[in-house]
Amino acid sequence: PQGDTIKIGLNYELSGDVATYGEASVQGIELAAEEVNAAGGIDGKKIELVKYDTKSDAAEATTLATKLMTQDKVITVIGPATSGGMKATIPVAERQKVPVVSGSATADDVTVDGNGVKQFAFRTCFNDSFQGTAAANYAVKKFSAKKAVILRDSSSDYSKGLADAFRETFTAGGGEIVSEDAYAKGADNFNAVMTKFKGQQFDVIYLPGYYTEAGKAIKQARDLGVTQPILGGDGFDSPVLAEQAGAQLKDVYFTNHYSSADQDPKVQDFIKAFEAKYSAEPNAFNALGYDTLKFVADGVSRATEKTGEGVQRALAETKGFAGVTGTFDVDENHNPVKAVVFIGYDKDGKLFSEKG
Amino acid sequence: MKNPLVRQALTLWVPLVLTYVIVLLLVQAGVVDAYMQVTIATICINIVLAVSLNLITGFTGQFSLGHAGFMAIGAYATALVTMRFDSIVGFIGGLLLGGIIAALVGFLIGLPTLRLRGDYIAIATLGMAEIIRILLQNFEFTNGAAGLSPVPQYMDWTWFFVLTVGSVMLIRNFVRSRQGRDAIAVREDEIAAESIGVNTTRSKVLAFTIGAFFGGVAGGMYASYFYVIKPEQFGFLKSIDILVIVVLGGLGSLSGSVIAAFLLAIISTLLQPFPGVRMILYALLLIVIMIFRPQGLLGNRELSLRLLPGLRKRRRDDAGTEAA
Amino acid sequence: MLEIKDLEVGFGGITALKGISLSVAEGEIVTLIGANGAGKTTTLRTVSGLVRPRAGKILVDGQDVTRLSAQARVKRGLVQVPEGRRVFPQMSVLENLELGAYLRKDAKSVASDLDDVFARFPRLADRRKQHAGTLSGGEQQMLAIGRALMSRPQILLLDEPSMGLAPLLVQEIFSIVSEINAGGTTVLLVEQNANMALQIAHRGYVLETGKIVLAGTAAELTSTDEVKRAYLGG
Amino acid sequence: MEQLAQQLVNGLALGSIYALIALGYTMVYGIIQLINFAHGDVYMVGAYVGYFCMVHLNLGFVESLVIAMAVCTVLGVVIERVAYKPLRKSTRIAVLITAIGVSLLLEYTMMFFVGADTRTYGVLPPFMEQSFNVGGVLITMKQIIIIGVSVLLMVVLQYIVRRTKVGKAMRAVSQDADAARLMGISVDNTISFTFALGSALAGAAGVLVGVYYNAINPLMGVLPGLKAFIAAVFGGIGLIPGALLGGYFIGAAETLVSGYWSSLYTDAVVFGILILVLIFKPTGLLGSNVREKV
Amino acid sequence: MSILDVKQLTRSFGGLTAVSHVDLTLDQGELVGLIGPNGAGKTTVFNLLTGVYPPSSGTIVFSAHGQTTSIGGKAPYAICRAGIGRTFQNIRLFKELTVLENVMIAFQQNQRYPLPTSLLRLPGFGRAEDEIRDGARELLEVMHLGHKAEEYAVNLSYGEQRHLEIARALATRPTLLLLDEPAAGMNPTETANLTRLITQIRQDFGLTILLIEHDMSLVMQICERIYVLDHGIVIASGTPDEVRSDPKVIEAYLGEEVDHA
Ligand SMILES: Nc1ncnc2c1ncn2[C@@H]1O[C@H](COP(=O)(O)OP(=O)(O)OP(=O)(O)O)[C@@H](O)[C@H]1O
Ligand SMILES: Nc1ncnc2c1ncn2[C@@H]1O[C@H](COP(=O)(O)OP(=O)(O)OP(=O)(O)O)[C@@H](O)[C@H]1O
Ligand SMILES: [Mg+2]
Ligand SMILES: [Mg+2]
Repeated sequence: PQGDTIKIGLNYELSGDVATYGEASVQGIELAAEEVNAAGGIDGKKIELVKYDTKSDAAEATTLATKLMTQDKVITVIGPATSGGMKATIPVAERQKVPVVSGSATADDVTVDGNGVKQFAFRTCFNDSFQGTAAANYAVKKFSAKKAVILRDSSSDYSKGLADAFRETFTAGGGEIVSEDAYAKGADNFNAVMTKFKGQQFDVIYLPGYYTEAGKAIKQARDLGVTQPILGGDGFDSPVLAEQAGAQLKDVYFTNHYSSADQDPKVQDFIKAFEAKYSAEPNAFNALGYDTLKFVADGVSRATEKTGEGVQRALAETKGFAGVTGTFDVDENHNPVKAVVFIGYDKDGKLFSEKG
Repeated sequence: MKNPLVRQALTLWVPLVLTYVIVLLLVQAGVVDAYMQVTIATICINIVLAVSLNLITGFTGQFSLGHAGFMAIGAYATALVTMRFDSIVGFIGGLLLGGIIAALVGFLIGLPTLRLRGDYIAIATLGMAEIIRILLQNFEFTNGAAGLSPVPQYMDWTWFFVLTVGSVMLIRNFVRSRQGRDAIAVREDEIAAESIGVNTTRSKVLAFTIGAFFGGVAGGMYASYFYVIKPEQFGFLKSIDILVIVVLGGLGSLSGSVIAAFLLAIISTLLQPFPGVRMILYALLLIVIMIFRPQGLLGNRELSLRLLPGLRKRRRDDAGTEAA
Repeated sequence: MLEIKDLEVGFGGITALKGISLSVAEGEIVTLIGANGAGKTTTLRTVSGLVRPRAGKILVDGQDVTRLSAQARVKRGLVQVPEGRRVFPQMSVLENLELGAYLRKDAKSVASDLDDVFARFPRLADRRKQHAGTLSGGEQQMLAIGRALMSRPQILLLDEPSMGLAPLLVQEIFSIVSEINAGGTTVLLVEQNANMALQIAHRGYVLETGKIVLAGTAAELTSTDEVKRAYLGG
Repeated sequence: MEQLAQQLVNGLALGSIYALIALGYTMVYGIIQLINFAHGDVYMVGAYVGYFCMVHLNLGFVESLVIAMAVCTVLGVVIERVAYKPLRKSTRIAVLITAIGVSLLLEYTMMFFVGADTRTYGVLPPFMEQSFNVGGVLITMKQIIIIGVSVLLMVVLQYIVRRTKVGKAMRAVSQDADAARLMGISVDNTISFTFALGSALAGAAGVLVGVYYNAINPLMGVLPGLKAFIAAVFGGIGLIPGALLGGYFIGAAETLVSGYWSSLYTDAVVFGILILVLIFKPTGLLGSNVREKV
Repeated sequence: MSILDVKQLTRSFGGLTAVSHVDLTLDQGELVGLIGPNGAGKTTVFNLLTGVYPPSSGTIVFSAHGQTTSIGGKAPYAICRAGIGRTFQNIRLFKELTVLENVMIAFQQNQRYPLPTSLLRLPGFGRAEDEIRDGARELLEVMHLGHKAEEYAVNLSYGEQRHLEIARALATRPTLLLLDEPAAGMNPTETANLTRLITQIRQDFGLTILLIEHDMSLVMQICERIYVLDHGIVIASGTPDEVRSDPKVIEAYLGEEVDHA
């Protein structure tokens, strides 16, 4: 694509079920794009974002990815936020030879499946089994957990992926899953299931879900007197979690890409810039969106040929990209190689973080 | 124009074949680009969905809020079969199987619930669709919330054309036949229909089953074209989307459903550049259209070359002279 | 008392009333007769405000009420007993009657009117707690009339009060209407049963496809050949 | 045993919320036979008004509740006048589609202004965070408030509909609008009043839920709206006691299925029961089961 | 030979017994009236005969074409196919359909062709449809509605709608026709025309007719026998003259002076 701007497509869930994730990702992306443009753009060309709403519908994601690539002629498409939406755009990307990049499509088989690596698909987040495994190991190491219960989000493949990996690792290490249950997205009431858990013997709760429900679940669990440690994934990373759970946010831990307490100037600058623009603390989707745009911009600037294929080659060769959510290389499966961070609120509700 | 066969050829077959050939050529010449192809695919799927729901709700008068359930069954059946037997035979088999299972479920659900009246059927069908979705979300073989992907893509313009036109024609033939008139009688007055010998339960179940079959076929078309299916795509809001097309086109008007499917695609395209407010605009449009055109675009009339403006009487059904 | 001037009413493409004029003087019973679909019901519904006219005027005591809502006309004493009785089926007889007095604030006189209605229709008194929907046709007709009386009408508009009633009740209903009229209420009566209607009415109009084709005293109309042939079965 | 009692308390609180929303559904349905899909969204707006009052204006719980009810009352009336009234003479399904339009409009207008993300009511006054241990069963102050306020509002409602003049007018309009006009009843005002009442209840439910779960978002009305509608149908739509019964039944059923089986199937079981009930009692539990008189 | 034999027919709604131990027989070709005060249970008898409600107790036996059917508990459509047609007190037409379609739907119940023929327009479809259409048209002519064939039912005048209901009932090819207040809402002149029409179709179609009516001029003129119902009980039966002078009937139903008999 020629012209005086570099067009990047945003194909996100801005309405419907998972609008929260799409909207948050776009906030991060738009902030990053502003920064890149303020710094002179890429080779003197400004980034121009072309943004569409998938309505949280996979077919619409396909339609819009096609539109972005064929009619708007963008050089790369960012989004959708969910794995299902992302998967729906990958065949289009392969056909049109334009890369698609997601900051939050975490399912294991997004970038690689039985048929090999999806050449034009990238992501900047680690995958589900990575987090689930890390959480299981943490549970064993930190709490000497032998028995765990799992409460997952039945409508989310992310949650299922984390739960599956956790279960596998935990039981392989001799642990036992004594009970497992699931809620549907948007659930408000966890009293029933927590009352049920309360009547059982276990050491930790694994709650791989998003903060929207997790905050309520944590609060209701603690209100009912369920005192075991609660573990989660990067879906917990939002100020809303603390707001919802309030004073009951105790003994809660989750795997994440970075810690907002990290004194690395990159992280602190990002948090400051985000708060300045949106007057709210960033969450994981914000940070990942931010990194994804920077990651794409980096690829575009390194690409010798400013085409989809050129960008694809550059992205695949990314080494040592330093983002807010960690410094990483892109591996042969187009996954970022990142370190995991554990964020915790201890028994008194004090925040801490440790490297995994 | 006197000979009905000639007239039918001129007004029906010639335009259809021309449409097919022209679009085919345009696709090959690259004038119809990939995006327009996706849009056409969406329109075709929506036409089949809307026309089949119209049979149930518009013609037979059974208010169904569960059409997405049938669509889901068709989509999953097609996906599972073609993922295992990745061939054209597998695809056709999957599509048929999807339709048949959907029809079977429609039949089994319809038998007891169609005794209900009005809004109670709406809620029962809604419940059925939700149960189907929840089961798909929790079964192992459907891969839970993650859904199935990639489904081999067999749908192309030819298939879309054949399946869409075929579905519309079959449903049109149905509503313009003895069985169809029985169904319409049920809609108009169930007690009167029974009193003149119409087996109303049979009529309702038949319409419901046929509608479910084509709902399933539409699901199969969807799965095979969009290669990713997840349970959440077939939720309550999808059923509502289909209902919106049907009502917008006019309950009891097949051509209305077809036109509305196009119209909604156009509206959707026009709104795409405004992601922040598109849903607000869409909602406003919906309200305004309903206030100014509550009976839908065509009411219960059919669009035809003979429907001249100002002509109040509906065009007579020429079914009797149409024997093939 | 009631005056209708050049009233025109249409529904979509149909013109139901093509400019009719008629008047009812205080204390009169005036009957409107005509074949099915002539526009009798439409006339009454327009007078009571349920239907908006395309053109024309409706005057009550010389005042124009054409633009008033139905409920405002009830306040002016213009009360209709609708075709097909239209009682509130899920409410008791008593509640139906109380609704008749919906706009009245004077609890005392309402209570005494209620007693009057029950005195006039003892059968309703027996069934005061029964749901109106389960009453027989004749009882419902009595209830509908009683309900209208509860609003102290100046002008009572009656639409086919004898429709579907047993012969015994038909006679009863007509004598009730005469009585009510004798008590000072002006009545505009629509009837298919033209024989009976003309027996109790002072004057009458004949409506044919939305137009008044004949008018006169009851006696004149009864002896007109056309009327005999078309409406009296003679 | 203790666990069962605990689950029943949980179910009662949940059921109260469904019942409050279901009442609005049922009243509107009763009077104009409309499944008012926007009702769940009025509840959402109520939750946001409460949020605004409590978090940004620092008002107390009761004041916020009253303000939210007032705002929702106005909103309900405006919706009815602008979107539904022009369709009085149209088919019911056309009004239904309009209602869906209004529902989307409320959701996305709200999202446009406040974003899609969850908001929280923040720190509540300490008295609301209390909880009581009654023989091993934990009852929170919030549960008591929810159940108490719901029951109170329902009693008030039942009084209005059964005993007052305007309540009688509501029933008259619902049974025969034209005949009601002939009694001097203003049908439009009565319908507006019904919407006002139903919306006020939805607004109250919104604030109660905001306090109870401490989380609100622009799409929060969709699911409870649907559940409340089911509750209303379950009990017999158009009937006030039916809405109550349905609300409590669904609350209890959900809680028990989650508590003793699996949350995975909660909704499926609820829908399954619903379908069964309808098959054997086609007009809901309290609905009268007669065939149309011909 | 009796074609309808009703024994001890009873139906209650909640506490109310609308029809109580009714015995009733109809002979082939008779024209019989069913009269009685409002709420006596006349329409309910029709609803029981046509399966709209199942009886609480009692038997209904219907014999036509050499076949004897027990009606109790059968679905309305099956009863119709056995040969009982009816009209409704509150007109129930298919309002949004044309006059012709109204009759065609009734007519086609005896002119059945299979689903594949409909869906695929197999040979035979056109002929079958033509037969249905022509048959329906003929009946419209009989009922003086031929010129309104393409009109929507809802646009017909009240009297025409009543005629159409009869045409539609005739199209089911009944042996027994039940008419529920066919003259309600008609003026005396219109009633007289209808009276002629009823006797004519009875003759032309070889019908047995049971008729509910409050218009005594019609009933007394054409009915050969009359049953009088009150509070669900048959209080009298016999020829018009017998019934007219029965003091019980006068007291419960007719009133003292029957002016236009
Ligand atoms: N709401 C309406 N919509 C359309 N047409 C109507 C409506 N109401 C009445 N009409 C038409 O207006 C004409 C007059 O009808 P109206 O009911 O006033 O007749 P009527 O004299 O009362 O007859 P009947 O003796 O049958 O009661 C008829 O052609 C009727 O079909
Ligand atoms: N579905 C029903 N539910 C309850 N009661 C009913 C039902 N159908 C009829 N009834 C009652 O049964 C009694 C007989 O009614 P029916 O309609 O048979 O009377 P009818 O003799 O036809 O009177 P009319 O001459 O007024 O039409 C009435 O009291 C009526 O209210
Ligand atoms: Mg009339
Ligand atoms: Mg009757």
